Amino acid sequence: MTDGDVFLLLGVGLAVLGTVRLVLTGDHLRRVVALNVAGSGVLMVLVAVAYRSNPEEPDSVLHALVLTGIVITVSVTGLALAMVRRVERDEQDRQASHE
Amino acid sequence: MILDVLTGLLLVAGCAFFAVGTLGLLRFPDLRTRLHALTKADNLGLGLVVLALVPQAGSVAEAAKLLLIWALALVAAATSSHLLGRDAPEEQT
Amino acid sequence: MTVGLVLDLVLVTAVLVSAGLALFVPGRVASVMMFLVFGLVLAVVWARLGAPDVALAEAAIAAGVTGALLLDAVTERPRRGPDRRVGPRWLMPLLGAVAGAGLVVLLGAAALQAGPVEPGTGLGPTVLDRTDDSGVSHPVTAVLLAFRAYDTLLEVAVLTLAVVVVLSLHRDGRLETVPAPGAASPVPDALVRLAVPVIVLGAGWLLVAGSSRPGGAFQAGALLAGALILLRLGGIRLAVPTGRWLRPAVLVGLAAFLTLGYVTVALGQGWLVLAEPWQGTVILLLEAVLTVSIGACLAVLFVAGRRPAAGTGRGEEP
Amino acid sequence: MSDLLAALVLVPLGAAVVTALLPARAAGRVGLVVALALGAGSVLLALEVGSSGVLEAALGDWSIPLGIGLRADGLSALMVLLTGVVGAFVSVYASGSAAARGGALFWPVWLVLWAGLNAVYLAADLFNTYVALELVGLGAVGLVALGGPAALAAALRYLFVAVLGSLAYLLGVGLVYAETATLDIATAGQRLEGGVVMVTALSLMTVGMALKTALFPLHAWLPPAHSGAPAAVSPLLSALVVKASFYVVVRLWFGLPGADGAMAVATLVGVLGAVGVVWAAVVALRQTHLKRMVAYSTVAQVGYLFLLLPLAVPGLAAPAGAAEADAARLAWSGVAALVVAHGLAKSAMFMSAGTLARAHGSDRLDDLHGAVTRMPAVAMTFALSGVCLAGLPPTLAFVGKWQLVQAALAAGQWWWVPVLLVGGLLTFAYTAAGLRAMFDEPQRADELVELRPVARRMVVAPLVLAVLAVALGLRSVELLALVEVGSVLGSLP
Repeated sequence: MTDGDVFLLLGVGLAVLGTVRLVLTGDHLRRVVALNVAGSGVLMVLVAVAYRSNPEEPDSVLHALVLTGIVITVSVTGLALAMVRRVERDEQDRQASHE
Repeated sequence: MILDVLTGLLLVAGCAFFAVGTLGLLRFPDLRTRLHALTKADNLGLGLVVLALVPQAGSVAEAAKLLLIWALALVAAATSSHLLGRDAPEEQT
Repeated sequence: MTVGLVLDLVLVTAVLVSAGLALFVPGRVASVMMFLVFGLVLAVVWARLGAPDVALAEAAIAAGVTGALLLDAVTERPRRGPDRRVGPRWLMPLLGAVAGAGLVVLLGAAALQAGPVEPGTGLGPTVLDRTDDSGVSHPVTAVLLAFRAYDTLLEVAVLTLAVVVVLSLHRDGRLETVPAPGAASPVPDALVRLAVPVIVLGAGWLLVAGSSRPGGAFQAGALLAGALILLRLGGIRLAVPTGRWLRPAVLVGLAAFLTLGYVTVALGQGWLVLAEPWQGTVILLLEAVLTVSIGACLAVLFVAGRRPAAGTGRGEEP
Repeated sequence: MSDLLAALVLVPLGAAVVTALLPARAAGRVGLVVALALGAGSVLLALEVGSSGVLEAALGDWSIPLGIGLRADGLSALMVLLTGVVGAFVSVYASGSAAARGGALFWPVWLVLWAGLNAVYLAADLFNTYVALELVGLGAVGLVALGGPAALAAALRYLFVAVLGSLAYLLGVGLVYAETATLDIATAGQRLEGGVVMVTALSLMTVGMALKTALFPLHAWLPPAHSGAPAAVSPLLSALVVKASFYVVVRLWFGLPGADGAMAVATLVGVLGAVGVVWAAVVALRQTHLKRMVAYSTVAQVGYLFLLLPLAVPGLAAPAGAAEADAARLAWSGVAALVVAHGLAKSAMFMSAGTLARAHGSDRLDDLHGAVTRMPAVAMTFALSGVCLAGLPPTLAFVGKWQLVQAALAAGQWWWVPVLLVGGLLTFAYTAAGLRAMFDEPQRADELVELRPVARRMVVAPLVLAVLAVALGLRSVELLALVEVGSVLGSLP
């Protein structure tokens, strides 16, 4: 069990945990949270791989990729949340117009 | 050498305050008392930890940054606890 | 090494507990709160794994802006509508748990075995010794803005596209109808007046530090977005550009990157080829424009999610 | 000439920025002009690759392992050509009516999506493909969301599926990088040796891409998204966006070595594709709405494409002259023909369905009675594209299916042949179901709804594409020669 292995497994665990929760829940907002957790898990695997390759000088290419991954995750989260809020507002209006 | 001892002592004191703050959070009945416990104890704890790290800081700039962190944390904690305390008069379930 | 081991175990349990709670705790508000904790603990994990840039980005972008977006969404609708789940309540979680456990074992085993052909031949070493002829001295920034500049260009396009799509959800696409109520209390205004200058200063420092130390356009942009959101919450409407200036502010980053590409190919050297003398300055200029654009993009994502003023922004499409 | 590669990605991005800033009317004109220019550019690239072989470029002048390489071999040139031609025709169709576009921001989002598609096809770098796939995913979700509040829930589900697929792919890239310490597909191919890590990474990436391509059990998100989208968006999604993730699967399975170690995964994917072909066609038969039927047809046709894996993967390791090698080459060119045929025919079918729905006010089959007399050209387009999808001679799809049948027999996997035949029959069946609704005379006079006027270009563009899909069947030699360029399986004997 070399130095970065525990975080590698933690990353895989987070990715699977987030994916399972995203697939199972019906609540859109919770899905956005699960998506972020899964994304962080995958990025943790990347950083752990960078760390394991050379603990003193971690691989800076992977760090740049993870930075790109974080920015993409926040863009997706911003879009998903805007759509979730709009969908739930429309749902509420439809229920309101039924009563 | 004295600096290391000082750092150790301050760290322990800081962590003690954090522990007290968390204890307050768990034990106190309603929101406002919890806020009281948290803002006071934790901020003091953070201050002590920062003071503990200041002698270990490599340069004066680093020490200044540490103190800046503490100042900002103080301001943020004050504002958020004010907003929480003001906006939630009845018990938050 | 045992102290390191203890630290690792504490960190791993903190991440697992906060992630588990963020995913499975009953209430929505509690879930978002735990997600914020998860974001901060994650920043510590990145620092532990020797990735300061990623730790900065995690704290500023993932825990900062994403946290603000989620909190704003959850305060609008703290309770969820009736659950449309069908079937026994215990079946799906059980299936999920079994499948998840199997996946973790399988992927974990594969990941642990994955080791480079001969250790130390990663792309990292080649980047380190080629960094100095990229115009900047910090390897991560060199990779982001010199070696793999095309990746970063597409990534800025992803962020800009997300904002454009969010704007297309609004009736007028200008966000003028989104109200900006002040906090109607002196204390947050005091915070805004005190914290915003410090944050903007910090963003500027991060931007300039990016060429020699961990930092750069993305972290600085996220910090700037935080400042803009604080101003907007403090009731200052024009902090986040709406109306005529909205789209130029959002698109300026991508436009600058593309113009750089067009200019370099027009000069005949090929796409995104930066000549020797003025590499560093061009990269810094580009990062400055990117910081402003990313700050505007993230702030617009925050404002665009909010409910437009009644009667104007809902339902019918333009 | 290698500047053309990056131009095919950076020009549409620049045009998207311009159209986002311009007012709606000017944006429409600029969008249309740029679309036609891109169509010409992709034809130019196809001719260039056809004549002078594989084109490569390193961006920013950094050599491959450090920088990012762009690479256009036969298959990518063919996909860029398909995107160019279908994209240009659909842009002409979209310029016909604002309702078909769904919203003022159609042009910027569509041009960014186009840039993303070209970026996927030209990328020679694993992580660059991930960023390009995200661009395509978000662009497609944005276009579906233009369909108004009804399409928003479907767009949201599509977003979660697309991002989940990309994350699975990114995890696979992480494993490949851990093993080979490089992101360039060609270099990774040389350093990798088949093993547990390689098979796991390949399966992860395949699952991720299968999610985005709506392969059979993972397809539930596609019908509501593609049928809810505006009239001009559905053809783009079904004909082009779905192909990008399939292209990545092909690039991985034939780029990374040791893929024959993962034969079990390839066969599973083939079986799922075959089940998808039959099941989705049966569901399409029972649909009451035209656009949803066409969307289920996409799920069925995607099943055919994944038959490539079980047929061609054994050929990778086989010696040159062996039966498996012939089967692999036949399957490779057969699926390439099917990809182009589906792209042309499906976009024509979705555009004609959109025009019918727009004219009659709804796409319910019972509301389309008498459409054949009142809108003959559109009905003919629908029929022609149906014939092509069913794979009847002389269409291009027939060429593709015939080569797949030959490949199945050469590889000794005869069980794919009945799937191909039954699939073709069922495709013809649900096209006939659609046509029967149009041929029926409206029983009551009041049922004869007043037709909304439709711009001429919205009738002509799909017709030309449908005719092209059929005519290409006769002239498919050049296409199949193009797809052989730089292919790892070598060229047909």
